[in-house]
Formats: sequence, C-alpha cells, structure tokens
Amino acid sequence: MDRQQTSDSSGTWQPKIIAFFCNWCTYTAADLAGVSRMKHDSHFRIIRVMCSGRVDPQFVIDAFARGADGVLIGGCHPGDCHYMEGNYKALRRFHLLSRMLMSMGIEQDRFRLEWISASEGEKVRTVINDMVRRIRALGPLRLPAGLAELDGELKTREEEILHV
Amino acid sequence: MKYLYYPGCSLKSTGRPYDESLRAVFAALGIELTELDDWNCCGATAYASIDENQAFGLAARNLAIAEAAVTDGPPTIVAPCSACFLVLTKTQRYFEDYDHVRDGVTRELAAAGLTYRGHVKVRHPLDILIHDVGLPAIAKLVQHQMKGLHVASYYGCQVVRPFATFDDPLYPTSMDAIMRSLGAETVDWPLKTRCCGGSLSGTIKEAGLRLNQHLLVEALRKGSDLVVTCCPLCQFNLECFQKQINKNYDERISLPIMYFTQLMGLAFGIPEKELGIRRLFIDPLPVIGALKGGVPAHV
Amino acid sequence: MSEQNGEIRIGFYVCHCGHNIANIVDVAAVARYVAGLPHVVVSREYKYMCSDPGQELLRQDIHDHRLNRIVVASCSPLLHEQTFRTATAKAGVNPFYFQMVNIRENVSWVHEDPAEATLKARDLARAAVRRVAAHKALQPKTVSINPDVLVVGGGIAGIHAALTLANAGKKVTLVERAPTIGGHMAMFDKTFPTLDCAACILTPKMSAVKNHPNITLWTYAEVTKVDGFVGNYTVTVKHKPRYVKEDLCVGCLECIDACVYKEAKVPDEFNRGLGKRKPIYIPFPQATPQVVLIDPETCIAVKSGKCKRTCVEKCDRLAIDLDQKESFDEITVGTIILATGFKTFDPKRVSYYGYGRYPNVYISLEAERLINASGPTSGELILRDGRRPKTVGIVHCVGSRDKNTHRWCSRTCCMYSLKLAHLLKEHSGAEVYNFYIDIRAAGKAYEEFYDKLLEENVHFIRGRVAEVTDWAVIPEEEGKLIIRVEDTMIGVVRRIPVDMVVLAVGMEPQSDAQEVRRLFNISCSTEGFFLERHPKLAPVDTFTDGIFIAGACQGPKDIPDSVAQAGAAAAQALMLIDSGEIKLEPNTAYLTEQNCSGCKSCINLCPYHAISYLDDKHRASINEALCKGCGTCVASCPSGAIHQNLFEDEEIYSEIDGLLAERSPESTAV
Amino acid sequence: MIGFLSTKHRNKNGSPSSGRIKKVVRRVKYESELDLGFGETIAERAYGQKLLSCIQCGTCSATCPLSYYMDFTPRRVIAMVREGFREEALNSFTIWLCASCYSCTVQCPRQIHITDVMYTLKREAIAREMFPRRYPIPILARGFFDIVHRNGRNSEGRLLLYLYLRTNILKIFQNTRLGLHLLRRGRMSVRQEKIHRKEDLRSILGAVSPTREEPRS
Repeated sequence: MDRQQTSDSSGTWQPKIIAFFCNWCTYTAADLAGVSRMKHDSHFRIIRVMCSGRVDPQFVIDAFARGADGVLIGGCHPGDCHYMEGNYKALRRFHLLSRMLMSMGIEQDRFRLEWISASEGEKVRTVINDMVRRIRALGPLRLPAGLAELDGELKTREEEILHV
Repeated sequence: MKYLYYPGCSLKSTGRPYDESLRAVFAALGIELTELDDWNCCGATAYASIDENQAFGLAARNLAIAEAAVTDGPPTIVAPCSACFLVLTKTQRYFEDYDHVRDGVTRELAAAGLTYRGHVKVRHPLDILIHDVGLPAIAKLVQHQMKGLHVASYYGCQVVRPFATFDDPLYPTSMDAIMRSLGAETVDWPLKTRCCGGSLSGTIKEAGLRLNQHLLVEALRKGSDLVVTCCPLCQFNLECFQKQINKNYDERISLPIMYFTQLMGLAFGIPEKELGIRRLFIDPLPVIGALKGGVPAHV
Repeated sequence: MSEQNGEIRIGFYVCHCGHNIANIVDVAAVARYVAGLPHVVVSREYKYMCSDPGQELLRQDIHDHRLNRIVVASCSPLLHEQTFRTATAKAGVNPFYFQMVNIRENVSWVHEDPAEATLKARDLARAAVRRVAAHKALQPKTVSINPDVLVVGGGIAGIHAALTLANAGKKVTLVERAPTIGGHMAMFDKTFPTLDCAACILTPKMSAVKNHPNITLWTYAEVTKVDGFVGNYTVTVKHKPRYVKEDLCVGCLECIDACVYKEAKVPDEFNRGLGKRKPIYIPFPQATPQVVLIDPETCIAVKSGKCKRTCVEKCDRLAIDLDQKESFDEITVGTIILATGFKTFDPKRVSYYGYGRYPNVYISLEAERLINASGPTSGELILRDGRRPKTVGIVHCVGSRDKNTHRWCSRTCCMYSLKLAHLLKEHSGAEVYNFYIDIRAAGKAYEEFYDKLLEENVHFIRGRVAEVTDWAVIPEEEGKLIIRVEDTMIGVVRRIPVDMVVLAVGMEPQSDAQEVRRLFNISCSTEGFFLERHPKLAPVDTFTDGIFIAGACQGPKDIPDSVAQAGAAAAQALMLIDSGEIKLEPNTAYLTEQNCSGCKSCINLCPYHAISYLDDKHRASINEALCKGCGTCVASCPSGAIHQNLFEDEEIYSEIDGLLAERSPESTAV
Repeated sequence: MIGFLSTKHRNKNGSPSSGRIKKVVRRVKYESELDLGFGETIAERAYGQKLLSCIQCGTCSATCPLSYYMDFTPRRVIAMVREGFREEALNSFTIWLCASCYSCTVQCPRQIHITDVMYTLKREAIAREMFPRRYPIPILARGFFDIVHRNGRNSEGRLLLYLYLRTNILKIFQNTRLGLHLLRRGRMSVRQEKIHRKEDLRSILGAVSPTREEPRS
C-alpha cells in the first residue's frame, strides 16, 4: 500500500491536495466559505502561512515527495499583498517551479497558484472543486513510489558498475 | 476585411432586399462576404419550442461548417437576420457555458462526421460596421447626404438581446450613429427595441397587429419620415400589415419601412435596382427624393 | 514547569462546538485517534472548548499532566487562537506552545460526508500535533501607540468620530477631499423619520469641528501615502490648490460679486448641476470652512492669465493667490479611521429609466436639492422644463437588489423615498406614487413613518418599474412621462402618466475605493465596500491593526447607523491609545549569522527595508523592529540562514509530513 | 382548466363586460393537488436554478410587450411554476404569447432566463398536448419544425400554407392579397428551399438523445 491514504470508505482512490493559504486573503476566504456553508470537495488540506511569499519551493517539492497529488497556493490579488509584494515573489517562484516540476513529469494541473481575496469565498469553492476534478482525471501521482523505484534503479546500476 | 456570410432563410424570400442591399453596401465598403457553404436553417424561435437539443444541433452544423471553412484565425460569421443572429449566438454561448449542451452538440455533429470546437464568432452587420469599418469610413462613401431626412432606427428585439454585447440591450445607438453618418437626423423614440410580435401577426392577429400599430404610430408621432430596420421579420411586419392595421384600427398610416443597408446604399449612390428598393411595398424614394439635396428618384 | 527534562507532553482537545462540528465530524473518533499519536498525553473531546469550563479543563490538565504543548481542534484561529493562547499562558505554559486546528470553517461547515470530514479532521489534528512538538517559546513584541488620530472623510461619520476623539482629549487631523465638510448629509433637506432639518442638526457639528482646539481640519486635501504600522503611521497629505489662502479668507464673499462673470454660468456641484455658480465660489452657505475657492477649469485668470482679476483687487485681505500650487504635509499618527462614504448609483447605467434623456427624470439627491429652501429653486418645486408637477412617481431600488447592477439592498432608499414622498406632496400637493418591491422600514419609528405615509394617501404600488418613456398611447398620456409597471398586488400591468420621476438610486462604493483600500492596506468585500474584521463582533475593525472603518464606506447605512459606527470606531481607537501599547505577533524573521553566505539576495526582497548588508562582516542583518513577518526572505534564502518565528521551516515540514503521513491500520476504520 | 381570454368578451378597458351575473366559485388549492417538484424541474431544464430566486417584482410583466394579452402575467406564471401549480402554468395563454423578445431576460433583477422558462413550458405543454386543437402557435412551431427537419431550410410560403390549412382555412383568402404582393415583388415563393447534404441533418437529429423532454408524471 502507498504511504499516503489512497481511498475513501467506498474504496475508490481519492486525491490529496496540500493548500498553502495566505493568512490575509485566501485563508480568510476559506473561513468565509465555511461561514457561508459553501459545500465543496474535502480532498485538500490547508496549511496557513502569513504570505504566499513564505512558500518555499522546497515545501512544494516536499509535499509531492511525501505523496501529495497536487499543491495549491492561494495568495492576494496582484497589488493587494498585505506585505506589499510577497505575492509577486510567489508568482515568480511559481513559474520557475512549475517548469521544473513539469520536467520531472509532474503535470501542470497538479501545481496551481490562485489569487483569492478575503471576500471570495465562492472562488475557494470553485478553485478547489475544479482542481480536485482535474487531478481525479489525472489519477494518483505516486511520486513516493516513483522515487523509490528510481532509488532502486540507481542502486542496481551502482551495483552493476561496481560488479563490472 | 473578409467574413463568412450566413443569410438565413428569410433573406432568401421576404427579406431579399436586405440580402441584396447588404451585399451591395458591403462590397462598396470593400468587405468580402463568402456565403457559408450549404448552410441550413438556424432553427429560429419555433424550433426550440419543439425540441431544444435538436435546435442546438441544427444551429451548430452551421458553426461546424464555418470552423472547417477557415483555417487562419477564428472564423467570423456575419448573420444579418436577428433570429439567426440570436440563435447562432445562443448556441455558441450555451456550447461554452453548459456541459450538457456541449456534449450533446458534439455527439450530434459527430454522427454527421462534423466537429465543432467552439471558436466561431457570430456577429451582426451593425457590429461590423461600427467596430470594424468605423463611422468615418462610412461617411467617406456618402455621395448623397440624407440631410433633413428624419429616420427612426428600429432594432427590434433579438439583435440586441439577450447575448449581443456590441450595444445596449434596451437603448441601442449603433444604427442611429450610422444613419447620422449618412447625414440623416435620427428621432429619439422609446420603442426602438420593442418587439414587433414576430410570428404573432400570423397567429394571434389582434396582438401582433396592435404591437405594429403602436410602433408605427409612435414613429410618426416623433416625426419620422421613414423607419429603417435590421431584421427581416420586423420589416415584414411593419410594412406588409400597414393596410390591415389601417383597416382594423382606423388609422391612415403609410410609412416607408426599409432596411438600413438600403438607405446606406442610396446614400452611397448605388443604383436602386441593386438595393431591392422596388421590392418594397411602400416606395421610400418619394420621401427621400423630396428632400433638398436628397437622392433623386431615378438613381 | 514545561519541558523540564526535554520531554514533550501534548494535550489535545477537540471541540464539538455544540452541533456545529460534532454533527459532521466524529469527534470521539478523532480524540481516540490522536490519543495514540506520539507525545500525546491527554486527548479529549469537549462540547465548547472556548467556554470557561473548557478553558478550565485545559488549565487543569496542564497542571495535572504536566503538559507543555497544547493543540485545540475547533474553529478558525482567526476567531479563537488568542483565547486559547491566553488560557495556555495562564496555566504557566508559553502561549506559543499552542497550535490550533480549524475543523469548523475548514471541515464541518463545508463538507457533507461524515466519513470524509472525520478523516480530514484527523489528518489536520495529526499535522498540528507534529507541528506543536517543533514549536519554540516566544515573547510577543510590543509597540507603543502614538495618541494622535487621522480621520479620513468629513461626512457625518468622520465628523462624529473626530469630535468624539477630540472631546476625549486626543489630537485629531480630519482630512476631507471636498472643499467643505458635511458630505452627503449636507445636501439633504430633511431626515427621516423625524423630519428634522438636516442642516439644522449638522451645521452645529460642522462648526464644532472647525473650532475644536484638538482638531486640525484639512479640506480640499487627500491622503497620498501611508507608511508604518499600528501605533506609528506616517501619513502624507496633499493639499490641492484652492487659489485662496485659507488662513486669510474670512468668507465675506465679496470676491464672488466682483468676479468678471456677472452671471453664474458653471453647473454647481452641490446642487447636482440644477443651479449655477461662478468660477470663484463657496460650495453652499454653511460650508465649513467658510473659505471660497476657484475652479481652475473655468477661471479665466488661472486658465489663460487674461483676466482683469477683479476678485484679487476686491479682496483687501489679499487672500486670493492665483499662483497657488499643491503642497504636501506629513503627519504621524497612531490610529486611522476611514469614513470615506459612498457614491450614489449612476442611473444612466439602466437606460430604461431615461435618466439624462428626459429632463423631468431626477435622482433622489436632485429632488432633495429641489425642495431645499437654500436649493436652486429656493424650495419651489419647479421642474427642469419650468412646470410644476401634478403627479410624481418615485421608483425604488434603482441600482439595488439587481444582479445586473448591484445585488445588495441599499437599506436607505425605502425610507428616504417615503420621506421624499411626504415632502414632495407637502410642497406641491401632487399625487405621489411609490413603486417598490418590498418596503424595508426596519428601524426605530420607521414602520410608524410608513404608516403615516399610507394615511396621507400616497400611492404604494408593489412592482418594479420596467421603463419610463414619453410614449403616449392615449391622449391623456400626451406630454407626460409614462411609467410602465406591473401592479403585482392586482396582477395587472399599469401605465401611469406622471410629470416628474424620482429615481431612488442606491448606494455604491466610492469609485476610488480600491485605490484607497490599497493605500491603507485593508480589504474590500465582494461588492467593493471596505471589509470589516468580523461582520458581527468586529464591525469597525479591519484586518490591519490600528485602522478602523465607519459609516457607508463599509456598506450602505443611514445617518443613525453611520453615527453609531463612528462612535464605535472612535472607541476602538481610544482603547488602543489609552492602553498605550499593543502586542504584536512575534512572527518576525531572524538570521543565523554563521549560515549567511552574504549573497545579498534577501536585501532587495524586503519591502520594509528591514534587511541590511553589513559590509565589514560580509553578511546580512535583520532589524526585527522593522520586520512585519511575511517570510518572503525566509523562503528565498539559498543557504537557509533566515528563519521565521511561528513559521519555522521545521514547523511547516512537520505539518506537511503530518498531513501526508501513513496512518496506522487501526485508524483506517472510521 | 382556465379558458383562454378572448378580446370579444371584453370591453375597451379590458375588464369583463358588465351586466352579466357572475357565478360564485369556490376556490381553494390543496397541497396534495400540486406538483411540488415542478419548480425545480423547470428551473433545471431552463438553465440553472435562478428561477427559484424570483422575488416577484413584476419587471418581466411590465417590460413584456404582450403582457396586456396574457391571462396570467409572466410573474404569476413563474410563481405558479415555483409553487407547483403545474396545470395552471401549462394551460396558461401566457406561454404561447411569448414572442421571445428577451426583454424580461435582460431586465430581470435576478437574471432568470425567463424566455428559456417559457420555451421549457411550451415544450412541456406540447409534450402533454395541453393546447387547443386548432391553436395556431404550436401548430406553426410544429410546421416549421417539420419543414426544417425535412429540408434543412425553411420556406416561408410553404409554412404559411401549412399554418392556414391546419388552423383556419378561410384565412388563406384573407391573406391571398398579401401573398400575391409578395410573389409579385419576388419576396415569396412556394418553391421549397433545400440544403444539399440532407444526410448530415438526419444524422445530427438522429443522434439527439431521445429522453429529453419526457413529461413528468
């Protein structure tokens, strides 16, 4: 069995998405979605940060490596950052990182950056539902398993080389 | 400028003068119209009353043909008939907005070996004239200024509602602007988008005729010499039922109702034969010719 | 008492929140599950963790079980994090050894499947338990509060807030962008439901502002820059040139008489263009300050220099300065109250009401001016075409309750329409029709006012007007404006001919509300009004500490509500000022010097200039007093030398790991 | 069933002619007589749930150019649909008078697609055959449908012929003059317009899922 939980009570595979939400906008918007009882898909887990600029690319890679099927970053709209320009930093990093992830074979739909202001509870719902839908269509990432495989492969290569 | 042209059934019969004058005017403006190959009926309002999914499939065949016909850039269909314009736009919009419409249409087209990806732009001649051609280019072609002519622009309903974005849905001004660029004066009347009743004049006479009576009386009350319109059904209702309206409601109305492209053509100096002027029931030339500096009746 | 021998002892509490959480999340299962996690000593469920007994439970457990880490799974940390931190601290544990799990807003309120919700709650709880183990003890930073206050906007809300603070002995700067204070209220004739005259109750407050020793009043001025943070804001204010020296002008108005324009020709803003003014003018008789100003767009002297300058000659105080330039002031304040007000809906957006096309279609503010004794017609109800109306139609909900324009109810239009109906009838004896969707008269003595209007035989037709035209169908309609409406009570479409139409336009955000909110670093709600911190419990706070909102900039409000909010905002500011200091989240960044490679990549990242480069030591240095704690530099440091309190890498990795960790076989059974 | 209004029985002001003795009618509606799911069904078929957000403001009725002729204003039809008065809604004259001018749709403050609701009700009524036998509007729709179905294009001359044959044959003579005028000016022909690839059409229409508008039981 995979490291991560892979199925719901009925046994079908369910994606797992890690969401880094800015405290001032998207996290508040998610609260608003809650207060407004806007029902949405449950297969995501929020980590609160003070700013989308705090999201270290390593966090994203770590999440994928530990079995996440998708990573979502939620920040303030351009021009609205609580800390003036942290979201621009997040955007720049996002572009670099998504290119890198793609080269690793991680599909574009699995990594997403969204601007969601504190009042956009509805957008939290649509973004999450949409992301879950896309990732369901892609299926499990199985990066940990893939990494283990790669690890094993490297080891056999190593052994081959050593034996030669 | 090159566009695909979707005349629709009406422009092949009652709306022939619209078809003729539109082609002539667009040619004069250097616009190339290519008639859509083997187009079929858009489905109009009546079809959707019977089977909406079929109506979408029917309309989408035209969109699919258009998409296949143009390889460079998104294809644009010019649809002069209001009903066609509405139905094709609606099909395009619902295709984008509703999954079940998109899935249904895709499946239906596939059965005929056709595909549609949703890239067609459906546009009305007014939109093209205002936004692509521009009023200065129109004014430049005018040979006979329509000075002193009081024109009521009648848009009808379906050209501006509910999907068109090129003008206000209840108080549009694009046709008025074109008429002013011909030198004419436009009357500000509140009924410019009030429905003519469509097919009601054939089905529920009292309702249909009454609507047209209101339109004609108000256009006259505001001092119009003639009415220009952009819809074949509106033109038909307003013009062809004037006798019956006079009889039923004790009116004495004789108001020329013409297509806006016909008046443009006259202003451009295009011979009236090419504009289908003789196909109208009420000859507008006396009104226009009577004006100082207007078009003499023999053009 | 915590961590005496390095042992981590975690207490975990899951809250039922009555049925709010417990109905969807199997709280008992969550508590059982967490009990089995490493370091967890106590794991409990409780009905209301935020209640006194809930907090007492926590305190008792800390004592009895020597707990040194606390995790509470309940509502959003934005709501109760402070509550539980305080409870933790009271029991002798550093408050930052606490971590909160949001299983209400993020779980039970948004998910419907109990199994899925419970699973999610357990994942989140597990992540928090892992995270809290990595927490460090921290001390909150405190900053002192500058007692001076800035109030932006000189409408009734701004005026009331400024006076309240000034009367409490605080120094207030009131900045208003118009040439006078008074705002919309100054334009009203009477106020509902008491019908007392707006000017009579407002002008004393206006002059009180002008004369108050603690208030600096800057009109015709705008805030252009805001720096700093709670307690210590530095604000730049631009003074627009009025071409008149404010300190010299005494408001004798002789310059206006002397103007080369003998007749007033320029549409007068205060009377909504219904009256005329000269290029040199005073907005209205009671304008505060009583200082004239010159409109550069129409003044010949300012525009071309070719003028006899009779006004300059006339003024023996030499107050007129046609070369005046804009100037800037910088002030420091501790708190800011925004009372920037609203804008009325522009009915040209709804073409079917004919505003701008038919001269006798008015908006409500124009109607106020028409019946006002100091208005353009001296209170005579004379229409633009010179007629006196015999019938008037008041159209409610113009630009309100309409998804095509604004979804919200503007809250004031029903009542001011009733007021206008009464006043118009009183002034002209006209038949008055109100066209409404619903009458919203929910205020003290409002319903009684509605009752009075009904008894005055004003017509109330329940139906939203579809169009106003001049289309006459029968002779009786000739020359009239025709209102087409369904009388929904009777179920018949009616055509009602009237002489005058009043559009009861709704309230919308100021057109520059977005720029203003960026300037002050606050948020707007979806409709564009300023967003309050909490809709019920923090209605005048914003998400930015030290910045408060009052009046219609937060949402449509009538005068009593605006004044109440202004008082509340003043009280919130006073609370900060009188406590003298505020505790800030210790989420600042810090540097481990030995790891810094001196690459300088962080230096330009910091928008607050909190990071500098020490040339002698070849490494960066962080000034924690300037750091606001976004963490952008932390994420960018290639050598991992920068860290953030409360959001340490290790803490976030633990959280990721916890969320994605393998579950033990027993736990999969829900 | 509610009868269709006829202008003949009304005086100039549109109110019932006076002088006739009115019958006393007992009116009550029991919940069990209603189709309580009707509102949701129609809302779903007419693009979205917005129908349910109607605030009964009457904008649709007031902007409708034909509401003067309706037995129930469009607002009341929406109320009936929402509350499950299925028979009344489907029997109303209102749905047939709708000329699809979309005034109500663009002005509705709740953005209800009222024209689509009317289409949906028309289809529902046609599926249930809830309209009088010689009633011209559904017949015209059906005639148009058949012609286009067969040939891919409409032919206005044929359509009019079809309509008058099936409703009131006498009207043909009333309108002959108009027809002749149109013929003479080349604006009408009884020749049938056809598309070339009629097999396309058959395939497309054949592929439409058959279970679209089953009447609710």
